[in-house]
This record gives sequence, C-alpha cells and structure tokens, in this order.
Amino acid sequence: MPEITYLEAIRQAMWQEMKRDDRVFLIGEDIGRYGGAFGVSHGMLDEFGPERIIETPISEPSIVGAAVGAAVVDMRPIVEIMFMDFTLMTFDQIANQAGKMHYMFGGKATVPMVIRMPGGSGTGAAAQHSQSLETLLMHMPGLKVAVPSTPYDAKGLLLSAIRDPNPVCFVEHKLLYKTKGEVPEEQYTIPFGVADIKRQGKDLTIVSSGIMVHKSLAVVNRLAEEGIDVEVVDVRTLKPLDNDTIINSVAKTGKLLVVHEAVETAGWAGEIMAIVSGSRAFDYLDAPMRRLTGKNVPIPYNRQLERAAVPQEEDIEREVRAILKGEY
Amino acid sequence: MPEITYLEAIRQAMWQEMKRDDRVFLIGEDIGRYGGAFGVSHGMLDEFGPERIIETPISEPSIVGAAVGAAVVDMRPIVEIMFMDFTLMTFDQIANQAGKMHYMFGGKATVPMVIRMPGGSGTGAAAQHSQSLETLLMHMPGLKVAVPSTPYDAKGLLLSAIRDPNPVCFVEHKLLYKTKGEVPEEQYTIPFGVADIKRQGKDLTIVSSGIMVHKSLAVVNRLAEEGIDVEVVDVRTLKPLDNDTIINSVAKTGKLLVVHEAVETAGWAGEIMAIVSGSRAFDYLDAPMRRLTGKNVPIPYNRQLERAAVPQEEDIEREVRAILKGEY
Amino acid sequence: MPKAKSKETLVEKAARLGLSNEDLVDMLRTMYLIRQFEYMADRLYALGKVHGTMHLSAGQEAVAVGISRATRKDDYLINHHRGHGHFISKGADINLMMSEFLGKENGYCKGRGGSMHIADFTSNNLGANGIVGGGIPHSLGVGLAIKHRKSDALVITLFGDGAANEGVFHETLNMAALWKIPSLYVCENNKYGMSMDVERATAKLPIAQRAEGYGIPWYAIDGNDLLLVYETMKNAADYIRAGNGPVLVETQTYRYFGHSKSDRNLYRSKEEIENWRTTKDPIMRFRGQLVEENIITDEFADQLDKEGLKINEDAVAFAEASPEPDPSTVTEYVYA
Amino acid sequence: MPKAKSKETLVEKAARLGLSNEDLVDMLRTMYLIRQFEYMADRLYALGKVHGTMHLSAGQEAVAVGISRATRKDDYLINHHRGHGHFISKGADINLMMSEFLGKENGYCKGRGGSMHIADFTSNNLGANGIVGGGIPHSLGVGLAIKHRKSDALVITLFGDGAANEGVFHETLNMAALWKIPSLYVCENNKYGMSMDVERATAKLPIAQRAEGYGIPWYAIDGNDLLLVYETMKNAADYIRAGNGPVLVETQTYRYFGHSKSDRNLYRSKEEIENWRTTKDPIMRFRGQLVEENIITDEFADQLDKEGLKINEDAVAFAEASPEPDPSTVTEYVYA
Ligand SMILES: Cc1ncc(C[n+]2csc(CCOP(=O)(O)OP(=O)(O)O)c2C)c(N)n1
Ligand SMILES: Cc1ncc(C[n+]2csc(CCOP(=O)(O)OP(=O)(O)O)c2C)c(N)n1
Ligand SMILES: [Mg+2]
Ligand SMILES: [Mg+2]
Repeated sequence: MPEITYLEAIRQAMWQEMKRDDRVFLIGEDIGRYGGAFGVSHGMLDEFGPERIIETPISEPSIVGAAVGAAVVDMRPIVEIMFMDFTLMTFDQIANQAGKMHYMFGGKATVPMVIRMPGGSGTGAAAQHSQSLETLLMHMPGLKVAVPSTPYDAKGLLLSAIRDPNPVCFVEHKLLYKTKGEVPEEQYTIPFGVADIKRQGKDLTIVSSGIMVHKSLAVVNRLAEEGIDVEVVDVRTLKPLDNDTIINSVAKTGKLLVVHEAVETAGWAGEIMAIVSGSRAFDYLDAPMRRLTGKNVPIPYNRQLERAAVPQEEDIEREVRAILKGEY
Repeated sequence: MPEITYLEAIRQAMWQEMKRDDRVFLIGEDIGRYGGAFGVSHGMLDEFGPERIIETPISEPSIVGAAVGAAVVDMRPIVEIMFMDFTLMTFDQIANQAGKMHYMFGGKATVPMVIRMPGGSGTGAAAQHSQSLETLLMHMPGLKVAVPSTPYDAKGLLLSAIRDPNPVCFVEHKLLYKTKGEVPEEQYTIPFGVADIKRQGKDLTIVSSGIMVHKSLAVVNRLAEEGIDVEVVDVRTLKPLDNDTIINSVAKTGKLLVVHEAVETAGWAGEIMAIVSGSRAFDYLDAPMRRLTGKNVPIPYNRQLERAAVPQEEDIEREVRAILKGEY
Repeated sequence: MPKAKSKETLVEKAARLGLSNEDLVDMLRTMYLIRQFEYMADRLYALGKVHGTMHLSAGQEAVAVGISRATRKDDYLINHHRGHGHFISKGADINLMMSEFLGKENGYCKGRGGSMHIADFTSNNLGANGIVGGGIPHSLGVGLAIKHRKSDALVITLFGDGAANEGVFHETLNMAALWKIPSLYVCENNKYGMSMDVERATAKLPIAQRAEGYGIPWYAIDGNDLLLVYETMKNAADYIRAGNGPVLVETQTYRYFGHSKSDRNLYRSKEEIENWRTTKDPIMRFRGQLVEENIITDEFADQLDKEGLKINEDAVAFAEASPEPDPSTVTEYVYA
Repeated sequence: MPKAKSKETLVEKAARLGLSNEDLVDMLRTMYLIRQFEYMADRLYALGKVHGTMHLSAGQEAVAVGISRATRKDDYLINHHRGHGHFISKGADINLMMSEFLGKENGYCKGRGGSMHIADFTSNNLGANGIVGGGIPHSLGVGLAIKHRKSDALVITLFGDGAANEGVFHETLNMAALWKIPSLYVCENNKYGMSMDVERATAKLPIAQRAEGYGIPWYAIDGNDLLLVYETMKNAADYIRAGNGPVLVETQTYRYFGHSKSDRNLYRSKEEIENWRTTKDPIMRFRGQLVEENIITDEFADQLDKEGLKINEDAVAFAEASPEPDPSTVTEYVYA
C-alpha cells in the first residue's frame, strides 16, 4: 500500500470524489493557486478549474452560507475554513442554519456539506489560530464531527463525510498534515460512529482523538516495555460517538483517562465520563475517571508556554502512572 | 423587602449601576422605546437618553465588537443580544476577541463588559429562538458565565457582572422574566463562583441552574412529603463554578443528578461529573452519576414536542426515584 | 429597463406587460388570500390557539404577488421571517400552511417549524428563516447550483430593511456580483426593523443604493403599486436570466400589524398606520383601479375577499382536525 | 480638502503642510527603522529563531509613517495583523517589540501575543489582531468612549483590502456614519489578501468607493507617496475632529515579502514585485526627493538606514538576553 501523508490523504479523498460526483466542489479562501494555507488543495485548481475550486473573498459567514444554499439544492460542497478558529465567525450558519434545517423543515430538507477546518496548537500561531473547538460543534444538534488521527482514517472518514446527507465538521490537526501512513489508492469509506482501538490493552483505557492519539501511543508503547498494558481508543468521530467501544473498553480495564487538546472546562472529556457513568462500565470502575486536557487558557505564542498549555507525552505518562498506582 | 419580578430585578441592577457609574451604558436592538424584545429596558431611554441607551441597527457581530472596543478603553458596556441564539453570530467577537484579549496582551488589556442574553425554550419560538447555549460560552477561556434563577440572584449577579473586569455572559431565562421574589431596593453583589444550596437534603444532590432549579424544587418539595430528602444546588455561575459546594454536597449524599435544559451531548452536566470524578466525592458515590438534560434536538415549534424536548417535572421526579431505588 | 408611463391606464399597462384580465383578477384574488391568512393568523393568536410567534405581512401583499407573478414556478425562493405572503403567492397549499402554523403533524414541516420556518422543497421554496439575514448568503450556493446545471432559473432572495444591516448582506452582494450569481435580491422595506425606523438604522437611503458599491443594478420602488412591482421584477428577472448577474430591488411598503405578537406599537403613531391603510393600501389601490376601469365590479371584488376568507376558514377546520405530532417522535428528523 | 498641486516641489509642499526639514528627515528615519525591523524579522525567521508566523510590511512604510505623523499621540490605534510599521511609527520601543516577536517575558505582551498581537495600552495602541477585520467594529466602542469623554481624540482603524470584504466592515461603517463616530478608517490596499488579487475579491474598485453607500467621505490615494498620505490623513483627521463623523481612506501600496512565512509567491510574478521595488518604493521615492532638493545628502540617507539597522540589531541583542516566560505561569492572565 502506498505511504502518503495525512495532507495527501485528504486531498486524494476530495480529488477522487470530485472525479466521481460532479456535484462536489471545494470553496474557501486561497485554495486555488496558493493551494490553501496548508497546501491541502495544491494542484486541484489546475485539475478542476475555477468553477469547482471556488476561491472566495475573506467573508467566512457567507462562505459557509453559500455552502448551505448549495447543499439544500443537492450540491455537495466542501468548505475549507482556513483555521478552525475562524469557524467562530460562522456559527450562525453552521449551527443555526446547516444543523437545524433538516429538523425545522420536518425532515424535508437535507444539507449534505462538509466543513474542513485545521485545528490545534503547536505552530506558534497564538490564541486566534490554535484552538481546538470540536466540543462546541459536538454540542450542536444536527452536526456530525470527525477528528481523524491518521492518513488512512482521514481519507476514509472524509469520503464518508462528503457522501453523508448531513453537515459534517471535519477537523484536521495542523501538526498531523505531514505525518505518513499507508493509504489504499482506491476509494473506501470509514463509517461514522465507529471508534478504532489503536492499541489493545487491559490495564487502563485512554480515550482520545487526533494528535493526542499519537502522543498517547508513544507513551503507551514505551510503558509496554515495563509490562504496563494500556488500551488506546481513537474515537475517530466525536459525533456520532461510539459509546459501545468506549464502554466495553472501560468495563474491561476498569480505568479511564480521556486525553484531549481542547481546554478542560466543558471539554468533551466530560461527555465521555457521562457516558461511562450512565453505562454498565461504571460498576467496573476501580479508579476515578480522569481527564488530561488543554489548560483553560488561550494558546500563548511563546513556544514553552504553548507546550505547557496542552498535554505532552510526559504529562500523559505521569497521569497513566498515577492512575495505575492508585494515586487518585 | 419588596417583591419584584426577575425582569424588574435585572432592570433595577442596570438602572442603579448606570446612576452610580456614568461609564455604564446599554447597547442593543430595540432597547429604546420598545424596551427590548422582552421589555427589560422599558423606561430606561426616558431616564438615560439615547447616548446611554444605544439602539443599533441589526448587526450583532459589530454590536458586540463595539462593546469590546468601549470596554478596552475603560467604559462599562452592557450588550443586550435579543435572543441567546443570535450570539452564535457574534462568537468571534465574544470568544476570539473579548475572551482572549487579556491573555494575548500579557495582562495589559481588560475587557469589562456584560452580554445579556435571554435563552431557553417554552415560548413556541422554535429552533432558532429557544436554545440554551451556556455550555459553549463556558468552554471559552476568558469568559465568565452567570445563569441566575431568581430575582434576588439576578440583581446581585448582574451587579457583580457589570463591575467585573472581565467579559461576562449573563444568561436570562425567558420563562423566568415574570417570576417574582424578594429583592432589596439597595445595591448588593453576589460573588461569582459561589453556588447557592436552594434546598438542603441528604439523599441525593441535584445540581442545576436557571429554570431547572425551579422545576427541581417543585419536585423535591413534593417528594419531601414522602420523606425523600433531596439537596438542590443552584450553581448560579457556570464559570467560575463552585466546585467545593458541589463536591461537598455529593460527598454528603453519595448521589448526583445534574439537570439542565441545554442539549445532552457535550452539555455541562459532563463537566460536573468530571469535577466530581476528579474529587474526593467520587469515593462517596453509591450510585452512578446521572444527568437529565434537553434532548439532542433543535427545539421544535409544536407545544407538546417542545415540552418533550426539555426536562419537565415528571422527568425529574422519575429520575430521582429511579436513582434512589437503585435502578441504575 | 423601460419605465411605466404615468399617464398609462391600467388596461394599457396590463396589455403592455402581457397580463390578461384574468391575470389581473387572479393577482387581486391572491392578495386577498394573503390578507385573509394574516387576519386569520391574528385572530387565532387572539383566541389563544397559537403557541409561538408570527410575523404578519398584511399591507405588503403587492410585493409578494408582484414577485411571484413576474417569476417562474421553478425559480427558487429564499424567504424571510415575514414570509407568509410570498409562500402563498408562490402557490402554497393553505391547508398545509395553516396546519404548520398551528403546529400540526400534517403541516408543511410536520409542526416542527411553525410560522418562522415554513418551507416546501418540492416547489423550490427553500424556507423562511428566523435569523434576520440568515438566508441571504444561501443565495450564493443556490446560484452556483443553477449555474452548474446550466439552468436559467433564478433565486429570489428576500429580506427586510433591517436585515440589510447584517454583515452577510455585504459579503453576499460582493460575491454575487463577482460571480454573476442569478439572484433577484429583494429588500422589503416596510419602514421598520421591529421598532427601529429605517431612517435611524440606515446611514443613507434608499437602501438599494448600496448595490452601487458592488456595481449591481438597483431600483427603489413603491412596493404597494402592484403592477410597478410586477414590471420591475419582470425586467430584473429577464436581465438576470440573460446571465448578467444579480439585481437588487427595494420595495417600499408597510406592515399594519405589530412586528410580532409582543409589539405594542409604541414606536409609531396610530395616524401613521391609518394613513398607510387608508391612502396607500396595495389591495385597495389595485382593486380601485380594476373597478374604475371596469375590469371587475365592487361586488366581485368583495366576492374575492370572501373567497379568501372562506379558504382560510376551511384551512383552520382542516388544521384543527389534523393530528398533533406524537411527542415520542421528538428526536426524529435531527439527521437525514 | 485641498489637493496637492502636482508641480509643487517637496520643499514647497512641506512648507504648505507645516513640516520642517527635521520633520521630513525624521519621517525618512522612521521608514528606515520599520524596513530594517521587517528585514530583521525575516532574517530571524530564516535563522530558525522565530516560532510562529509574522506578516511583514516592507513596502508599505509610507502609510504607517504618514498616518502617525498626521495624527496625535493620544489618538487611538486599532491595528491589524500586518501592523509592525504602524506600531513602530506610533513610537513603540523596538526592544520591547523585538522581545515580543521572539516570545520573551519582557516583550510588550510578555511573550503571550507575538507578532500578531502586539499592543501597548499605555500609548493608546489597542493592539494588532489575528482575525481579519476583527478590530474594525472595536472602533465604534472606542469612538463612543471618546464622545462620552468629550475628547477630540480620534481612533485610527486599520485593515487590508481583504478585510474590507468581511461583514463587520459593512456593519461598522453603517453605524459609524449613523453615530458620527470619530474614526479614521484606513484600508491598506496592498493588492492582495494573502494570495487573492484585490480585483478578484472586490466587485468594484476602488474599495473606498463603498463608503459612498453610507454617505461617508472617502479617498483612494497612492499609499507610497508619503506626503500625499500625510496630507490626506491630516485633512481627514481635521474633518473628523471637527465632529463630522468618519472618513475612509484607501492607501494603495504593496508588500514585498510573502503574505506570511508559508508563502511561495505563486500568485504573483517576480517582475511585478521587482517593478514595485524599483519604481514605486516609498522610501526610495521620498529619499530621492530629499536628496534632489538638497535637504539631505545620499550619505546621510545611508546613515539613517544604518541607524535603523543598528537599533534593530541592538533590539535583537536585548531580546535574546531577555528571559523566557516561565512555563509554570501559563495559566496567568486569563482573567483580570
Ligand atoms: C439575527 C437576528 N437578529 C435579531 C432578530 C430579531 N428580529 C426578528 S425580526 C426583526 C426585525 C427585522 O426587520 P426587517 O429586516 O426590516 O424585517 P421586518 O420584520 O420589518 O419584515 C428582528 C430584530 C432575529 N430574528 N435575528
Ligand atoms: C477571519 C480571518 N480569515 C482569514 C484569515 C487568514 N488571513 C490572515 S491575513 C489574510 C489576508 C488578509 O488580507 P488583507 O486584509 O488584504 O491584509 P494583508 O495581509 O494584505 O495586509 C488572511 C486570509 C484570518 N487571519 N482571519
Ligand atoms: Mg422591516
Ligand atoms: Mg492586502
């Protein structure tokens, strides 16, 4: 199987689906000659032309609004919002319009659209270009939310997203764009709501997503040498969430650590805990459920501060050891 | 002590503070002659004139932006956003600007502003005029969030909010506007981050806010006749949250039910559970933590559907009984 | 765009515009139907039969009827919150509308939407919107789809004088001009955005002159003159269909009822309302012309009015006999 | 507003504008200081010393210097992401700026903000903004505060050609006109919004003509002609200070570096950049005039350039010697 980057996997998914379905188009800022701020759509303008790679003025609310309009009349728009942070300008269109139309109109409208958005910190881009806002999107009825961690998942989930009749928020992590993995050349889909156990284990369950899956795996693989056996569940989609896989894993290990980059307060770790608490797994818990998350701060510019603002491998390791030692 | 409505208490807080501090002004749509969509500012135009009761065109993002600008140069703006739902148009200004300035600028800017916003369902206003979005605001660093349930709390919290050097989102519930309670004529403040135990009890802890506090109390007072003794904690502010009061209560009762109107998925009940799970109270739990919340739906128009979308007294009663019977 | 000559009789004008007497009568009929719907809505509300709010368009009927007559069935409609009239004149089934208004299962949106969210995707009515200005940018995507399909349909994008102050108005007009989006933008200026007088909310009038900044052709017209609305919309539609890009038309009109159910009309005088009602009413004016030029009799006009009432009374009966949605279905229709 | 006569010599023009020779020299000095800061920033980035992005304004110096000279120290500045030049010409301490750029504890924002978020509230510099257009509406509130205090200060609100397509531009201009907000709106049109040519992003040019729709006076000028910028801003500022409400000035200029660190300049030609550099450069032009009219010598001009470099070199030394923020303080400054 060819090894390609996460970025290439996303481009490949769009490219192939645009070839297959002429209703699919890409719309956003600087996605043409420039290839998008991160280069994801590089080359697509030449292939598909300006009518399907639609470059816009800097007008985020109406870019998303344009996609909503196209979707309700049966097109398949993919919006690229340059940084996830800017989706905050478009929440009316995302949440009040795209997310609610199917319901408000009694099931008679469908809004098949995808909004791609690079999130996360680590590039020194500071408070307005580094957020992890997936929890906000997850809270809004009518939306789906994907948070792929690998090139393979990115391609398969994006294909599902484009074909989904609902609005899907597709969260890409900036630091993952250059990571590599095996990805089949042909089209394949990964269903939403199916978590992936990236590593089996029996001592503790880590539930995570995106880049934190990689950090967790790095730690866990090291700990394995000491005989510590941690399971890493990659949710892959936050909405719908694969409750069963999470519940089964926690029922098996009896211990839960949720790791996410988003800030702690009202972040989605709480949702995982609520699900576990409301399930049979609660009875199997032999330690308090824990979360390790971004701190409750805007992301700072300075590199050391920026690192300190979100979970690092050493934090994950410390947390896992503490839980296993029964320190909580 | 005079009995006044929740609405009058809010008006009184603004009125008195505007008399005391000429930097305070009110800005929003239809807040003048019309008195605001719910009549909260009725009479204030005559008292304070159009320079301090500033009626705007329908331009929500820039209304909030105007307040941010005024706040950083030491004014004390109070924004009225007509329905909480419309704050979604202003999330860039609320979260990226107001919430982050103090941090981004290394502590050198302060943003003393209040955004008042009526939330909640129950008036048949359907999906775009009935939301409970406090969890979104709670997730954003730099913001504070108040959710008063009584006229007394509303006045005291609003006064604190206006005097707070940080941006405060002040969530009013439409159905509470006409409810009455005793409110001192003189100025007083209620500190943020101090929950109020609206009813002491030893069998179970309900953590709630706003209108759900009233629904919970109605149920609990009835159940008391059967000897069931439930404690009702009104958080009053969601951010900061009074962790101690919640933890102590749960440690005492061993059982937790969080009741909120906001939709379930990634709603703030999860945050309460995460706090309890990360505290000494976890060891005292003798039943799984539960939540009773709005369903994961846009609010429907039809009255019966609308009722079915959010917790009603009968739901609370059923849930309390089930927990106490050990059915979970 | 040729301007109507002021000396023209109604008959001459109709002939020039290709409208038969039947067409004219039908236009009056539809205006009455709309007005009676709004009156009925108000009455139902007063009777406590409506749980929810509504925004009535009585007084603005000529805009709705003029637009729908000047455009095609397959043209898309992006409606706004004060949208009953547009919906009716595009051919909605009054029974299903009334059912929706009363929140019934067989309403257009199965009782989930209500007055502010009526839509009928089968007739290209893409729905009303509770967010002021919320539908404006949708026009861009609908327009892109139309272009993609090489259709000559257009999209009618409605909004009020107040909505024109939302940022999406600006963003959308800019992109619509750049991309030659086939959208007929119609600003229904009824003098108020809720309680806010358009003169206090808009730095420069007419609103439509803002189109200039994007190189978009614009018109600001008397929205209570039915045939002027018709003619302007017809010409604009032709221009747009020919691939020239968008047009913005401001129709100056007036609403008689309060903004919504909670309005006490403190911001305008009784005299102002009465003056519009008695001297500028679109139905009265059009009816007067039809009678004056002997196209119909007064009695026949009254008849049309009564017909409108009857259809609405029947619709109420239909709606009241319709089932309530089953509360246990509350979680349906969140996802497709 | 009197227009500069084209035949005027620099000396004559300066005299008419009340600028002494010292002033002129100082303006050139500041332009060099800015340019050297931008060069230094670019160099530091290339050396791997910068963790983060930056938006350099080399080529646009005349706009920054013209504005700051034409306005007062106590006027407020709402800056945008490409804001180094404005910050420097308003009188920033280069040491503290460089420290901020390198993320150090003694930077203007204690290393929390970086290039995109430099602010200095003590000098009424209300900060740069990472959100395109994000600062535009702040002008309304600052203006209201100025009016509340009955001050005759004004607020300078900067944004790019790209930012003028955000909805807040429209909303803000409308309210600014309605409320006679004392804001000098300056659109720095450097021909691109990232990679988007202004002609592909803007339905009608010049951008400033959009002000017409709100009844706001506007100018679209050569932003690389320092004294023209100065004169236009001075006149606009006088007009605003007199209580007449806002003015919009578009300054047409050019940036030499890529949009930000990740730019490969695929969207413009080397020739285009070279053409601007060699024929329209604001420093070159102004320096040329000063030398031609014997106000300074070439050697002296070189000297100013070197001084600018030296100040920036010293600033780098200062910044490098400055402490890093302590990671354990990461949760400070979230709340006041
Ligand atoms: C974004 C948003 N802001 C405010 C409102 C509340 N609101 C509903 S209608 C309305 C007035 C709209 O005025 P206009 O656009 O002129 O339409 P009209 O009601 O006059 O038909 C307002 C303020 C809303 N629904 N959405
Ligand atoms: C809301 C928002 N959208 C997009 C961006 C990404 N971005 C940063 S600068 C820029 C171009 C801005 O163009 P312009 O306003 O002309 O300013 P210039 O960079 O040319 O100085 C873009 C698209 C952003 N930071 N914020
Ligand atoms: Mg109106
Ligand atoms: Mg630019």
